[in-house]
Amino acid sequence: MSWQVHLPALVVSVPLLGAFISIAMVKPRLRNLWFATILVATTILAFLMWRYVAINGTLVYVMGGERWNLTLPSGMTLPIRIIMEVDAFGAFMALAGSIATLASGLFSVRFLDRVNDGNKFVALFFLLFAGMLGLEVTGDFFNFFVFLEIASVASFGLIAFWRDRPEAIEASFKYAVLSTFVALIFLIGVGILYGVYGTLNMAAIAKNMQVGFLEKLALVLFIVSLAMKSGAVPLHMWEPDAYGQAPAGVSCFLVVVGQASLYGMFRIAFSVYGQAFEGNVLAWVIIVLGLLSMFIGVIMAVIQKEAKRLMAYHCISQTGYMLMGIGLGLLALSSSQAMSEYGFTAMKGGIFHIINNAMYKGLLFLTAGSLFYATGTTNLNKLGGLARKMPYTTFMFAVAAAAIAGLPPFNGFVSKLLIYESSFVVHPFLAVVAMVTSILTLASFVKVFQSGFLGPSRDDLNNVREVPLSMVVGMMVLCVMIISLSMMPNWVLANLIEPAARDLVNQASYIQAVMGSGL
Amino acid sequence: MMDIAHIAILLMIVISAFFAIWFDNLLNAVISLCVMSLLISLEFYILQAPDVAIAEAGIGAGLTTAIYIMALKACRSSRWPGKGNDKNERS
Amino acid sequence: MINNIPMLTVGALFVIGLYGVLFKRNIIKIAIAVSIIESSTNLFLIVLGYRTGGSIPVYTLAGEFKKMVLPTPQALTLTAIVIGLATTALLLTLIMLLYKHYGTLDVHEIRRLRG
Amino acid sequence: MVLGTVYTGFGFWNVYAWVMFFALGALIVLFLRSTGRGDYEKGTYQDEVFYGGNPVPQDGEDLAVPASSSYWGFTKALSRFYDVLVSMHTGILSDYMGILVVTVAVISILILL
Repeated sequence: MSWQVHLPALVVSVPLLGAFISIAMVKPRLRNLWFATILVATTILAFLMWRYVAINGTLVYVMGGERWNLTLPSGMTLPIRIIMEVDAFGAFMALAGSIATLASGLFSVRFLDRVNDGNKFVALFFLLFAGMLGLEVTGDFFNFFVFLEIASVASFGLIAFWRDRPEAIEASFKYAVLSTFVALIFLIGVGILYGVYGTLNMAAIAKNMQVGFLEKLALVLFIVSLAMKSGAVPLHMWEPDAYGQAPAGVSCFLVVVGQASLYGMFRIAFSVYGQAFEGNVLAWVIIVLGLLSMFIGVIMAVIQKEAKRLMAYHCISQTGYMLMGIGLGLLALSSSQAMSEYGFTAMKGGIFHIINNAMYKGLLFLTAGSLFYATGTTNLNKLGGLARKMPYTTFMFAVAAAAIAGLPPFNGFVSKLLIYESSFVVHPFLAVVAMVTSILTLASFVKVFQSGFLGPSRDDLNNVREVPLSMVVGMMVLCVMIISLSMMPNWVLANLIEPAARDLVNQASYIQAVMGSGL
Repeated sequence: MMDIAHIAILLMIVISAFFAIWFDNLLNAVISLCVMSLLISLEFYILQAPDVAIAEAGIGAGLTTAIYIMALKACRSSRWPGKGNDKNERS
Repeated sequence: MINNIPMLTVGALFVIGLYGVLFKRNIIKIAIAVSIIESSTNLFLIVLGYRTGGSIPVYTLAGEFKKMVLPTPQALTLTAIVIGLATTALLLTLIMLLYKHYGTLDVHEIRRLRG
Repeated sequence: MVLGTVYTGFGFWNVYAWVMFFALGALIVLFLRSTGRGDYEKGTYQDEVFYGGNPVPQDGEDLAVPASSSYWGFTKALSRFYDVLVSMHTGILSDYMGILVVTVAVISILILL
């Protein structure tokens, strides 16, 4: 048995270790070193986990034991232990999430010099990292709830990190109340499933799933709570507040944390319920949530004046693409013909969009952060003519904006193309909404580019200069990722996206990996 | 007999929760919440969960109430200087 | 019949808490309402694991009883109580900071972020 | 040219064709630029901004179009729609909770029935 089977536990425990030790770090330089080391180490672990899963198939890890179940003398087996289950989709999410986190962490290193309690920032950051990765590797409902709460509590702290700004506190408070309520709803759903099946193991529940009234009720609670956590319209109201007020590095990070909730939603919809849930209602609910998120998110973004708030609204609309893409896959789940006709393409688009969004949305938040670092404001009315003073930032912004708007050579275009063409088969209206959203996205980023970077230089911004090197490196990580995703769409689709989509669709293999042929 | 006590406790839980929301005086509301937590821990004991009952009595009734009261005190006295410290200023 | 009364209590607590979150204007009251919903969830989990006539799920204490209540929901509830304490403490910290900045506890006046 | 080609099941798309297209465009731009006038000199009257014959403001702030003015016509035309949307985002926590509860109700009606 190679050490690599312990990877699911390691990716969660290394950031947790980082969190608890970073509180004790006295010297800022040492702390920064520790911060970067743990970030890089976790990213490498996530990469190794992805590679292991790609080679050896679904990885099941049992906490504190060899086997996940207990056989009683009477011959009955009970699933009792805490398990972690990583299939290609989970590993893919963890990889995408940790790359974006690495970039936002590197970006935040210099930001830490400006604050007094940087240790707390680092600790919360790692706690959020551990929570996010935990969501993506766990195979157990209650653990999912615990990691959801770890991530929530850490993100309340990070959003309110500038605690002398009233708006930051306000945003954090609103998010805290909504998120606590939603987590309790999720817990009630877990309780209902436990009451019916007597187990918390996702695969064991999926194996015995008979969809009745109680299971549907639990499903509603799961869908609503995770849709709220990922910021789908009409539950998105906290998101522009929170993303707009958090420190820029954290906003970039919160994007991937939101996607982890999205991961949970798809995991529950596909792997736990799957084909046991008859009818298309669930798929259409997810698709309509996606449509609403896309359109309302972008239409609100056009009129924003604050750069980060505008980007936060875009985050909502990009979430809509993922919901729609994977919702279309869910729609096609019950018939293999529809799956090969449009479902699988739509899912590839949706999953590709997840990694694309993590990269370019993260990069956009980081450029907004460097605007804030350099000028002290992100209000677009007060900016202008920065292209000559901040050439690197301008270049990164242009790349990210072109990618998010889906301009051809960039990666955003590929995933959007896959979604357009497959949604057109289902109903042309879906494709039209997706395209209009894309156009409005371009329009609003042209606005940011025009008023932030172009135009004559202003007197009050005369002594602005380019941000420090570590911030540029943080942005560069994401920029290189965007360009390589754009230049190698084949490789990415074949090696990253397709295994993930296949594992998500294939409910039987998810159950098989844990349960074997037993029970 | 046991059943009647059980039902009485459940009823009192609901009533104290109602009062926790209904009281306008925040201190009374917090004390009502504390009573509710204590009764819930008693209910946990009746439902054969003594360890959870201890945790609920200690954390739910004790610590949480303490935090609430600290928050109430802080909200009465801490304001930015210059804005006045009178608690009757707001309602 | 008697077994359903705890469930009804759970429902009543949830509704009371929901009413508080939706219609109370004081943010400390909203925090109290969230706490009530939390308690209702904890009670729900414990009631879920209860079996009529069951005994404490500790082997040495069970005595000659044949039936035990389910131990897993109790473990879950312990975790949930601790998580609840953490979120309540954070909520109250945020409320204190909000009061410091805004000088009010009225949720209708804490709305600088909109649109 | 299989490399970089994405088949969507309905058509295909090639990234390198586009990159070459852009490179070609860039070459044409460079060519056009090279045919420009050679007698341009920095620091002379040729550098001056033409501002409709008016005196040019010193600070760029007076020249720039503020972000809140961009897409003015678009927002004006859709102002009724925008009024509804903006008034949805009240900033009041209770309203957000209300929307959450209503969403739970709507989705449970859809899924349970």
